[in-house]
Amino acid sequence: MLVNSNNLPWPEKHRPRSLDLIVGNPERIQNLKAWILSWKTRIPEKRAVLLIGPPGTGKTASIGALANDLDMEIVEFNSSDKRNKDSIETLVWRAASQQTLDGRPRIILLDEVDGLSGTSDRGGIGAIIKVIKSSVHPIMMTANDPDSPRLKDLFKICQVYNFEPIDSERMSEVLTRIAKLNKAEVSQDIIDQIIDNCAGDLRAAISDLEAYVKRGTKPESVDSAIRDMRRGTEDTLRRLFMTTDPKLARKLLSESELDHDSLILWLEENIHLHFLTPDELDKGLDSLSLADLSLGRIMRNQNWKLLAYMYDFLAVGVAGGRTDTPYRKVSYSRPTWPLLVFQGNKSREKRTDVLSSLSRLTGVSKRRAVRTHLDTITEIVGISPSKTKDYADWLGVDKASLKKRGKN
Amino acid sequence: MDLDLWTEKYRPPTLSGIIGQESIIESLTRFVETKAVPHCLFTGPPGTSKTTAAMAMAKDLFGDTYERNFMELNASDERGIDVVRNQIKNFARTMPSGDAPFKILVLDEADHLTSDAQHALRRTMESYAQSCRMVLICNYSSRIIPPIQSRCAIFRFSRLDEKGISKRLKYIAKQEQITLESSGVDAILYLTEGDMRAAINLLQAASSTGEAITDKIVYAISGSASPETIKTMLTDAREQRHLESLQSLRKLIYNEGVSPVDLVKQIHKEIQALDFSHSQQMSVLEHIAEIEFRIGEGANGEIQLAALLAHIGIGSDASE
Amino acid sequence: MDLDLWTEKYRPPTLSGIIGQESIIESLTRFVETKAVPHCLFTGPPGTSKTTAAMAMAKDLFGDTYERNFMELNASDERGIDVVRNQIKNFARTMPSGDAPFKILVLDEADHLTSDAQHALRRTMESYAQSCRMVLICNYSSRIIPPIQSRCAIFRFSRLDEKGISKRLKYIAKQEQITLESSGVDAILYLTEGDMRAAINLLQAASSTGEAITDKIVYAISGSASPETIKTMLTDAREQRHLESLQSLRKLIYNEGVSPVDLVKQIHKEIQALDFSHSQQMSVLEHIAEIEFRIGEGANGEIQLAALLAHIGIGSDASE
Amino acid sequence: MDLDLWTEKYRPPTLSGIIGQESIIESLTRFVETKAVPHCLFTGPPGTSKTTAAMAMAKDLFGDTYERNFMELNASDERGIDVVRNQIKNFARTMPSGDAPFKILVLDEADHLTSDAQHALRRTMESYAQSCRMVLICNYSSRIIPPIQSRCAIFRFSRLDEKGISKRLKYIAKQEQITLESSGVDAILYLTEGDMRAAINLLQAASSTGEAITDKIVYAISGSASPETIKTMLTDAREQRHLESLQSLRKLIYNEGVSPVDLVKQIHKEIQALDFSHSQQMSVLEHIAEIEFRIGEGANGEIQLAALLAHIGIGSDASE
Amino acid sequence: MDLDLWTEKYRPPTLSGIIGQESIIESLTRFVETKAVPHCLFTGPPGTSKTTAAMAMAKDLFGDTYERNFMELNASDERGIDVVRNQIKNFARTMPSGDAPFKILVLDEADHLTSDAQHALRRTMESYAQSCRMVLICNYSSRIIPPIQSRCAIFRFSRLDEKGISKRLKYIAKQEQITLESSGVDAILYLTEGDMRAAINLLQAASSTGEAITDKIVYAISGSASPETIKTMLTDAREQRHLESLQSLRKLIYNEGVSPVDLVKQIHKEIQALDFSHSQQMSVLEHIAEIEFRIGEGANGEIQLAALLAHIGIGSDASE
Repeated sequence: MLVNSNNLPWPEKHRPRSLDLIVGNPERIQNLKAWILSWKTRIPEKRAVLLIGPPGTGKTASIGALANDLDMEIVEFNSSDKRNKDSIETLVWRAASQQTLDGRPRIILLDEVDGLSGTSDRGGIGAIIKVIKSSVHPIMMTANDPDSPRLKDLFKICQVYNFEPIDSERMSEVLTRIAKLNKAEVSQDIIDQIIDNCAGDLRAAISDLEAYVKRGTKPESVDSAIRDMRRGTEDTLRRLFMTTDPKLARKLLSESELDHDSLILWLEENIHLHFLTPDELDKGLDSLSLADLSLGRIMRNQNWKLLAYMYDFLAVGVAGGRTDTPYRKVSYSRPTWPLLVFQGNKSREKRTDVLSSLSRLTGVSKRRAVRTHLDTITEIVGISPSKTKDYADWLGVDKASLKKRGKN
Repeated sequence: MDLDLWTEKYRPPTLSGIIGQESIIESLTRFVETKAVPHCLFTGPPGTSKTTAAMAMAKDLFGDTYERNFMELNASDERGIDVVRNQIKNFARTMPSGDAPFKILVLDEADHLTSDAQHALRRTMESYAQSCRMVLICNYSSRIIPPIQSRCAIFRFSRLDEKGISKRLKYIAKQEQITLESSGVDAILYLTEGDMRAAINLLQAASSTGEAITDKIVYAISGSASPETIKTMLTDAREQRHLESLQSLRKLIYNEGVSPVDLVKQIHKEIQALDFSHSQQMSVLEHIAEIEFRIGEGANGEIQLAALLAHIGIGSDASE
Repeated sequence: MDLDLWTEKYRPPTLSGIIGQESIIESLTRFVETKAVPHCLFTGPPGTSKTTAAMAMAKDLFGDTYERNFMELNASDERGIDVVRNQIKNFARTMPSGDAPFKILVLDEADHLTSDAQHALRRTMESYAQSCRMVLICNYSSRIIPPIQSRCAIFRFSRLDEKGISKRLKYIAKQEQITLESSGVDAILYLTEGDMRAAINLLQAASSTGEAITDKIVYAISGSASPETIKTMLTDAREQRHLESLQSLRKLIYNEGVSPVDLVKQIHKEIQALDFSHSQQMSVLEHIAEIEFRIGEGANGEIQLAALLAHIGIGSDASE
Repeated sequence: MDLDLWTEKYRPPTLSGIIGQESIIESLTRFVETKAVPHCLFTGPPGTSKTTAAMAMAKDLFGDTYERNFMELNASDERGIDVVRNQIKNFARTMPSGDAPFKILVLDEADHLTSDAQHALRRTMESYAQSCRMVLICNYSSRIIPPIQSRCAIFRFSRLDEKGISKRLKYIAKQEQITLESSGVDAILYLTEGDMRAAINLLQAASSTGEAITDKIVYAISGSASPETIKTMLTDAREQRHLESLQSLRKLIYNEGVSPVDLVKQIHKEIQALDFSHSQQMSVLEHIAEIEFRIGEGANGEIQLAALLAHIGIGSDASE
Repeated sequence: MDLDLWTEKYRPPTLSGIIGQESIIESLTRFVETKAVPHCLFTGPPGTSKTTAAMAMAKDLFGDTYERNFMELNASDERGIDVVRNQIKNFARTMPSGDAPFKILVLDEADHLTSDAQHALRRTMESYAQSCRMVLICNYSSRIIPPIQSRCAIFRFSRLDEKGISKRLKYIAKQEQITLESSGVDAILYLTEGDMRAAINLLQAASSTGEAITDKIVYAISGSASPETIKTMLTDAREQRHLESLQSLRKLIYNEGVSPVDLVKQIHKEIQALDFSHSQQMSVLEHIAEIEFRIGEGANGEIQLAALLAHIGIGSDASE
């Protein structure tokens, strides 16, 4: 088959081949380049860099462009590959410790290191650190989530570059250029709408531009989704709190892109901004608590018929609950209670391995071992992580299963 | 007797046959024409032709080589990281067959993939974009991690409107040479709430009576109460004509054979049309939810529903 | 002692002998006359002659070859897909015996089949439609998957009226030469609520005492309280003769051996006949439902019922 | 230590030795005299001599050949259809030994058999009626399927009165040469509520302390609170000495090891003996039921009971 | 590194080393002296040295042959009849080793055995009484069937007093060479409420910080909130500083990792110490019970607690 880049998705088709085409984060990219160039003279103190930033800000693209400009070979390991201790110690280690055949300089790209799987990529981070310490090639890594616990140990031995969302002006330049290259006429108004929807994610903006251009007729506005989940959510909340009509509220909830778990959390976090009297607050939270009870029963018995009621409690309780306080414009905050912890609490944690081995070693039942032993052990390893391995070995379990829930 | 399932018999084989979702279909059609399909994310409530659209697009695009270039996976079966690293990757990286420009992989219920698996998917989408395009299907896009959303054109499917379904039902009725009264259409629309497949199934069941299809037949066939009966029962309850309302209840359960579970659902639907005060509505909802829960746990339908009617009768003053 | 089950002994052997359900019997008779029976779905509450009708139709149709061309299966015995795969298929695929145009298979409690098994059943219905017609029997048709519904003629059996049952009971009593007082008939009708099978069973059990059958005997045999006892207990509770009402409760549970679950059902029935104020009745109905649920979940019958009586005593002013 | 169970050791070997249930014993004696025993259904609360009566009847009837002609099975051990198919059938079909006219099979806790197993049992009862008579024992006859009920003579055992039990306890104490104070007897009667077996078991457990049996010993051994402790706790709660009442609660749970479930039952019993106002008593009874249910569902006993005490403290004015 | 759990390391090896439970220890010591041990039932709350006492008695009795003549089993993991039938029987029927007069089998959490399994156990206890004595350990003796109770010497362990535990903690601290402040001791006592094992566990966890053990460290370690934080949160709620109270709640749950269930228990404890009006306190206690129940049903703790805080805000007038 001929490689026909014409039908490639635009984000791929227009992937920048040279640093000149990269927009945003100019100083960081200059620094990156300088770091790479320094390898020509001697191996620098930090043999790896870590590029952190939201999707579509040019992290991987910069590395690709850099390699292209400097004629370097890229060896990539990403989340679609198995990246546990073994495969890193063999495959990545080989790539990082051996010279290339043709003598071309090489970049090791470890993409999406925050995406290492907790179960299937066990021991991956430790192995990466080991490889970095003795690599003869520059190692470049990318990640989205600066708070990911998997990155903590990497921070110490990497040069970290934080990539910011691309500003609208730069985005606009790129979109206009791409439209032109594809011989498409797109008004500045549409481009602005796309940019507005994408919150600094250039790749998403290019996707949206492609979808818009390819739809044939040219409507006045972009009807694609609001990409920025947060903005979409704030919009839902605003309209939900504005109305006092349960029917409208129900409709708003059913059209929301938020799943039920997130919805409850967002409402709980922000309800007090609109329900100012103690009475309203009591009633409003009571509705939330009923919704939450329904959700709990759904999870317990998988009786999904109850889901409709959960939405009702939210619709009627929230929309109808504001009886005294007039509507006012406020700014909402993101739930402080992370979704994963919330869901983790619901699905009973699978600590069976630990518990059965504790129960075997101590003669206490699994049911009781949590209180009698496990809590103590998780506390101890929480305070002195160095002891984790010893306890894990003693119990014959994975270290991660001794981590305390709720904290990371 | 007709032994074909009408939902299969009348499934649109091409994009042009799909009802509703006009602007989305238009875009997908353009994708087919230009033979350039981006990665897509189809999101929307159940039963809104998301999967059908994905399959129709692939058929339109591939024609004869459809079988070899198309794969559908359901993520709710295997939701871990391995399915991405093995099955999906293997399909994605091999070259398309025949003169197809690329393959298409449909991942149904993608929001059921674990977060690890979603992470593993994102680079696969880029690396093998040359040979394979993905269509991810989900109910809530918020369950899809942002890096994947960023790689997709997002299409939001909305509930089908009654006009579209109604038109389709009439078309099928005509093909099948059955008499479909407009009251029958309304009843089917009421009961199936924008779910095309359910609507067609119900039409077929109603047609088996051999009579002209009226609302009465539809409600009887589906084992449902007519909205009017429910409304009357609820109004009686609210206006403290207790005896009448309890009699309606018993008639529904024991003579018309409506199951208590279905009754709760219908009451839940109708209650919203009654003009209860806010606190009254909340209290009734609380009770309905409780009763639905209890019946699910095995409690007696008649006793529980009688309590609900009683509660409605007591009114908002004595709300719990 | 008589060892035959009267429900079998007095089961009408022909369609013409069936009590009630006139329009259904008419349709079935026409099927027999034309020797053209579609797949059928019989739905309705227990004891409304569904199985009897199916057997009678088969007997009328097959005459002498009935034994060889008819099979009855109960889906709740061996739920799941295997019963369909094996037993049903084996029966369905062999040719009818004698000059029968087809065989008839009755599947009782078909709504207890899992959805998978129902889908398998649907395929069997299609494949062997030539040689075998199915009669599916269930309580609620909404639990049967739509593809099966759409293949069946649906017949909805309703509760029998008291006159019909009463006549039948008296007929049996005469045949069996037992004395059946009219108070006995009333008690049986009260307890069985339009369920013919239950009524005949209860008559037979009562007859085993060898005495004339009065209401007293019927209540004692069935382990039920007489409506009067219940009424007295409830009235005592309402008029705050709390001690008396609790004593009645204990007597019913510990001396007369009425199970708490049955007591709740009887109270539910009686409360509507008492001259309680409207709001009081409503509030009691709500509580009954609560208590029915709790006892079903394993709570202590005496404690829960005592709470109900207490609630009645508190009166309508202090409703929850 | 004495390893015999007193309930066995002191089980009356003949019908004439049984306490209470006079009219039933009379009927059974007549069966023995005429050597004509029908299938029987013994129903009633635990510890009302049902099994004893069945065994005594068999002993009176068979004399020396008792061992060979009598079998006792417990249906709750191995519920389900197989126990019926095999064990019962094997026993029932062989001829009676010696000059016994038939064998007797006692099936304890027959209401724990599944409905299927009961139907199988019914057929066995019919087939081997010549050689074997069944005595089915259960708590509630309404859980036995009607076809079995109609084949049995039904005997309803009620709770024994205190005098009879008290006499029996004293007799045993004398035989065993233990000192049984009258306060001890009262405590046993209070805790076992007409259940003879429980009373004798408790007596034996209390005797193992080797001391004279007083109420204190009985309450301690049974893990129950004394009625006085409960009363004090409740009165404290009512008079808003909240702290004291909570302390009593904790002491009962944590020091005396009374389980929260048992505490609820005891509170239920005691509340009626206190001089609370009528409405207060009623409202507390309602709350007790709520809490009994919650604890049964797994809620924390201390928290739930504290709420109950709190409720009592709020007083009747502010009932929920 | 020291991997031993201190609860094991400092478990007293002899009866004389056990703290508290004096009269029980005295009895057990006499058993050892006379080499005559009956079957025993040890009952009482967790952490009251029941298992320790059983093991110490066996060690004192058997000396060197302890390992061979002693077995500990936990009944709760593999409940049911089989564990009893096999493991216990196998141990019980072989002869004691060395010059031991019999073996000792400890069955922990015996109250989790099903009733069937307990009956099987009773037979085993009888059959092998010569070669093996059982010590059954449970929280509530009322969950042990009476026939077993009457075969056992019953010992009721109560919560340990603070002095004893405090002494033990200081002893261990000295052995382990850690600094234990008196505020630390108090905090441990407050949190563990007479549960020795919990106290020692907490001490060990706190010691792993390597710092001197103060109350602050103890609360941080235990995943419990300090009483002050809870008080502040409740007072904020009462005085309608909703945001502040909510923030405290989130901090407790999310940052300090206190589980909602534990929080409910602690609020329950603290609320009584606050200067809320009596009726307010009561109303909160009732709400807590409701919330505790809902969390047990699967609801999310934080939302339920937030609702509780809001409820406290509306003051005592508007009690439910």
